[in-house]
Amino acid sequence: MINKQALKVLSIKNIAYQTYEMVLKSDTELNLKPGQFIHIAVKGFMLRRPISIADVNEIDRSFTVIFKIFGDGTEALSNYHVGAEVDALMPLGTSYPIESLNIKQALLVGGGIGIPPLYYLGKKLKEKGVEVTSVLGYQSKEHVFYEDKFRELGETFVTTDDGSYGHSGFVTDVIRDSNLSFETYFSCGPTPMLQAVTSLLKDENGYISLEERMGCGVGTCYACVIPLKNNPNKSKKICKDGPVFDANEVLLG
Amino acid sequence: MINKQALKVLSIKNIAYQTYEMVLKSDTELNLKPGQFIHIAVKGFMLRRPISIADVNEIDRSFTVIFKIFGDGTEALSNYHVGAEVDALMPLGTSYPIESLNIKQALLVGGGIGIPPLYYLGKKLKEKGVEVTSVLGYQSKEHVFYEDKFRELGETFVTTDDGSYGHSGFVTDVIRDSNLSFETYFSCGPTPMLQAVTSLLKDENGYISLEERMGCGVGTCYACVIPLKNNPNKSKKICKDGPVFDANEVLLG
Amino acid sequence: MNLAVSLPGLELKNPVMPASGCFGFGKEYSQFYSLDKLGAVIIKAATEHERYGNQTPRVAETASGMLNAIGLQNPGAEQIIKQELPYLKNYRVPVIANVAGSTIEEYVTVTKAFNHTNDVSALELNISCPNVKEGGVLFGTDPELAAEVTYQVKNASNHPVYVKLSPNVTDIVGMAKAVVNAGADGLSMINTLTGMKMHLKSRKPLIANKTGGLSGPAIKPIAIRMIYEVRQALDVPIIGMGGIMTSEDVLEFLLAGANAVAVGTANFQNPLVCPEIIEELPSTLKQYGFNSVQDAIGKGH
Amino acid sequence: MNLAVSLPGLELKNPVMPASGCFGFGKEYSQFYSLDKLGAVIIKAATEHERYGNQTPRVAETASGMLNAIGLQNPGAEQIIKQELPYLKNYRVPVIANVAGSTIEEYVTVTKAFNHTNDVSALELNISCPNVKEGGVLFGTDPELAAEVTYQVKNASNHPVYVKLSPNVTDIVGMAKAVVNAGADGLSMINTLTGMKMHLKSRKPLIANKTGGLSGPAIKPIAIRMIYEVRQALDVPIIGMGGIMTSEDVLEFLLAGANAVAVGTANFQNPLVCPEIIEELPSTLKQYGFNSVQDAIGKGH
Ligand SMILES: Cc1cc2nc3c(=O)[nH]c(=O)nc-3n(C[C@H](O)[C@H](O)[C@H](O)COP(=O)(O)OP(=O)(O)OC[C@H]3O[C@@H](n4cnc5c(N)ncnc54)[C@H](O)[C@@H]3O)c2cc1C
Ligand SMILES: Cc1cc2nc3c(=O)[nH]c(=O)nc-3n(C[C@H](O)[C@H](O)[C@H](O)COP(=O)(O)OP(=O)(O)OC[C@H]3O[C@@H](n4cnc5c(N)ncnc54)[C@H](O)[C@@H]3O)c2cc1C
Ligand SMILES: Cc1cc2nc3c(=O)[nH]c(=O)nc-3n(C[C@H](O)[C@H](O)[C@H](O)COP(=O)(O)O)c2cc1C
Ligand SMILES: Cc1cc2nc3c(=O)[nH]c(=O)nc-3n(C[C@H](O)[C@H](O)[C@H](O)COP(=O)(O)O)c2cc1C
Ligand code: FES
Ligand code: FES
Repeated sequence: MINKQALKVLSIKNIAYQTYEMVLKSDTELNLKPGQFIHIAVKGFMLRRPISIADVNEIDRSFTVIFKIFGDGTEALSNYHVGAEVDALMPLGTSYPIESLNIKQALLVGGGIGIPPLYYLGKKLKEKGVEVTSVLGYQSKEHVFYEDKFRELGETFVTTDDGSYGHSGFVTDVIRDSNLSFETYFSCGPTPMLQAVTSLLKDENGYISLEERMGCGVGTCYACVIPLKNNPNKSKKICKDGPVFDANEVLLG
Repeated sequence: MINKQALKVLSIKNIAYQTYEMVLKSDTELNLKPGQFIHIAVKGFMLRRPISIADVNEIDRSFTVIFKIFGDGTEALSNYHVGAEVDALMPLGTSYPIESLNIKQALLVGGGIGIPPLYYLGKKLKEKGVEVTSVLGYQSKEHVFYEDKFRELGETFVTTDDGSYGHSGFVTDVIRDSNLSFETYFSCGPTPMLQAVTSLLKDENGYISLEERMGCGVGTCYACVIPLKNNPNKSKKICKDGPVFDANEVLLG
Repeated sequence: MNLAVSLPGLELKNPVMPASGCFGFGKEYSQFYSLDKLGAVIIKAATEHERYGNQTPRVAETASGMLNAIGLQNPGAEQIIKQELPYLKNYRVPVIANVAGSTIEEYVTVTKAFNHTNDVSALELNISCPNVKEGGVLFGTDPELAAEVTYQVKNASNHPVYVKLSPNVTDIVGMAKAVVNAGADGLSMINTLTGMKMHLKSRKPLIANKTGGLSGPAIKPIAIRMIYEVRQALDVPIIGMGGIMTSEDVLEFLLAGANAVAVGTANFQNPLVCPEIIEELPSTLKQYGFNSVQDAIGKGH
Repeated sequence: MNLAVSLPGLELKNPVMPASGCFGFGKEYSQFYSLDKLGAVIIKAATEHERYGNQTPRVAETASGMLNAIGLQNPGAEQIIKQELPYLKNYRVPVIANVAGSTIEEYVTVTKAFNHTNDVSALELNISCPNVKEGGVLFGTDPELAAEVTYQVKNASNHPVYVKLSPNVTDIVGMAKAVVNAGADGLSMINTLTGMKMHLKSRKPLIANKTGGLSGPAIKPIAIRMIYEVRQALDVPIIGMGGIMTSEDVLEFLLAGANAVAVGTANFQNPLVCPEIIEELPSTLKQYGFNSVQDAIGKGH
């Protein structure tokens, strides 16, 4: 059940260039699945900001989001202090299928602020005994975050656009060059990356998570649609029918 | 010289019903005269809020303002904490003539949030050796503030509209009933009160201080005009030519 | 405190309803509260056939407002009647259907589709959508066309018709008179103002459609002015909207002359805004000396 | 970084100037900074005779904006020339006089008064003031009247004439074409949108004049849209304004098609806003890949 919560900031930490890790505590039981997001109202701004769930601690009812300063809203959010209240609609959207998939090996492919939701997904997959390989793309060395955490989940490749750290180039270069074995891939990141990944892996089973500018975040306003591959005159709503889609279901950009 | 300052909140205290006393510190030398005001930008609001100077401490470059929660802007201001920055244009407007007046006895007549500037005026008059009598009108008992401070300056009459404290009724009732002796009166308060005071004391020498909704606060926008008594087709600007006027100079309401 | 308002075809328990396009067909927000609380529900625009709408991005944030260019995406009138309206029957709340189109014929066809259902109580004739190339804005900015479509729709409809006016006009009173003379039972005002935001990085308008409709508190002063002017000139029921966020805003609209109000953009910031406003309305009315909603209507004149 | 812009009658060292009515005649804000820094100064509206203006309250705050109904208070054209312009000669900054009136004759008289001074470099023809009953808004919303007053003023003037357009119209491109065909050297857009705010306690419009002009960031999307549309249709110099607060806002206006910009309401919130914007403009232009102001003009199309 979606509701509006007043979350408390338990901690906020600058973990990479303009990138913040914020731990939020809820009063009620959490039922957050990998791939879902929360929709945050930042004081003084008309529209809410969608941010993915990066990790969950069911025991103390807290969870982690990781966000990058992109514009004024995320900048304001980065100035929230411990103890401050965060007004959020949650949980929103669909999740990566974990229960229904019966796989042994998974590939996670993330780019920039598309990486956070993959961490929670990887953790859940590992819990289920799935072998996880991660390919993570960042702009440059100073943008890298959560590398160690992903390494704890399994083999991890890091690429940077400018080659200042890890492999130089795109995540697709790594996928092409390394002989990775997996049954299903899960990808989240900027649309151009998703296009490259889905076309490179077009014969594989995969799931992608999408971004779009949103109004309501819950499915009422039709702001966030994406056309369907098999019928571009039909569309789905990223906020409600997504953000996770079957890689072959939707038409990217 | 008017300038824009980033003042620091030294203290903020709730001194009466929805009434706050805020002490502000400046980096530069203060040159604030009784009757002048500062124009405060409250975050998130388009226009600034004019607030009178209620007291000055030249030694530590701090000064006091007293304001009442009237709407959203003053409410936000009441939530400022010690150490917060207050963005203010200052000093603005004209001041009560003190140097030029050669008087022995002065009458201060204040109503509600018109009372604060009279305190600083009274202090300055007393320093000059002028005998000060004050008549202060409040809505009700819980609205009363600074009574003791005014008593330190001289004889002080307090009235409340609802009779819950001091004399019951209006300041003009007190002035009419008590046989007060003064050469010049100084009044500040809501326009209906100023109308009553100036018409009761029409044969006396007096100064009044006016309020009006302002745009710029410095004289550029013509928002805050008041017509002249001797020629209602001409006007003066309350922010620049006032807020202090000769009681017979302007046409009230 | 009596919050009830009686309008052609609509017995409202309170004057607050979600605005068209900002509430879908009710399902999503019914997760947050019972729709029984609402005065009415205005559903998303209906066209004859299913419409995909515009390319994304379709929304942008602005100072105290937002731009949208959804482009009337909807499943088509028949689908709405079959698939969406039944859910709303679970609630005791009147439904207003928002009728859109590109031609007078389309408007009439959609109107007739709603004749066959008792699940709607009134129509809101949307001649003011600025986000579709054909029709939309033209009907809303030309008094003769507006009168013509109103006349045809009114003739075809067995529900009362509220005509939704566009603020993108020189003479709002002239538009109001034109549609009222053509038979409108009431007015709904205002729709969005056409605006644009530039995306500095891509050096292009941010919204794919280039222009979008400006809504939210930014436009409230324009809505209040237009309602005030129309109320001065005409004695016609008005559903007022544009930037409402609080119960004080609702009172401002009532004073200006609105008989009821709709809340749009605010739902996105706070899905609970409608029931919260309804809850606060009695004390707000009381604070300013009113004994009922009816008591406040037009009292700002 | 080259910030210079060349317009009819105006060689601007940078494209930023205070907007008419928001800067008086320059004296007050010259306490805060040297007016030499500005691209130009647009002074308060001038009418033939001294004008008292409207009753107070004349301003009200709104969400991300304000309403004003000053009513063109000014000392009259001759007094402005004698008493106000000399002070501005202390600075190396072009002055644009804002010409207002209630009749075509008055516009022409004021125009001619400025013919006799070299202290102004151009005229801004204000046919769009929504706050005076006579003339003002009518001239600005009727293309034929607008063309007529433009033609007469242009004929009478020995300064270039920028016509200031009202956004309170159905068809901004039609208005722009009308005045450009009538001889306007440039356009200035936009003036304020007519709005109203209700005062709940007194149950009356807050502004004594009832309606006022809405300005500030709230209206920026409307300004950007109108400038974009006019730039698509016409090749004419445009001074853009409406809600500018930052150097990013300036770039947004340039991309939409403005050749220079004016800053109004923002001066009230921050008297230093103009020099601050001018200081930040080079790095903002650079950040988005532009090498000069000229380079950015119209690049959003
Ligand atoms: C489902 C989903 C999950 C996301 N998860 C994360 C995450 O975990 N971490 C993270 O850093 N970012 C995430 N984003 C992107 C994030 O929402 C934007 O970076 C953020 O909204 C920008 O807000 P701003 O105020 O900084 O920018 P501004 O440009 O000031 O925002 C203006 C408006 O545009 C919207 N907007 C701008 N960029 C985007 C964008 N890329 N996607 C959606 N809306 C946008 C804002 O929400 C706001 O409404 C996610 C987006 C979506 C749709
Ligand atoms: C010269 C001068 C000195 C003042 N000194 C004091 C003082 O020392 N203490 C104090 O409590 N109040 C004082 N006031 C009144 C104070 O400015 C208003 O109470 C305050 O601006 C209200 O702001 P708000 O955000 O609470 O109200 P809102 O209604 O939200 O304000 C909306 C707008 O209206 C303006 N406004 C509303 N009421 C007034 C008013 N009475 N006068 C001027 N502008 C108004 C606001 O400044 C703002 O621009 C003074 C006013 C003036 C003109
Ligand atoms: C995302 C969005 C979609 C809208 N869709 C419609 C619509 O389909 N039909 C319509 O008549 N108005 C539509 N509107 C306009 C609103 O109903 C309302 O008139 C306008 O937004 C002003 O109210 P507000 O400021 O409270 O949002 C839409 C507005 C928004 C923001
Ligand atoms: C208080 C005030 C007074 C104004 N007076 C004039 C005027 O005399 N002549 C004029 O052409 N425009 C006048 N304007 C309009 C501005 O010049 C400008 O076009 C408008 O405010 C939009 O810009 P902004 O949003 O930056 O304020 C005035 C605006 C304000 C706020
Ligand atoms: S954001 Fe409103 S439907 Fe997705
Ligand atoms: S407030 Fe602008 S002139 Fe006084």
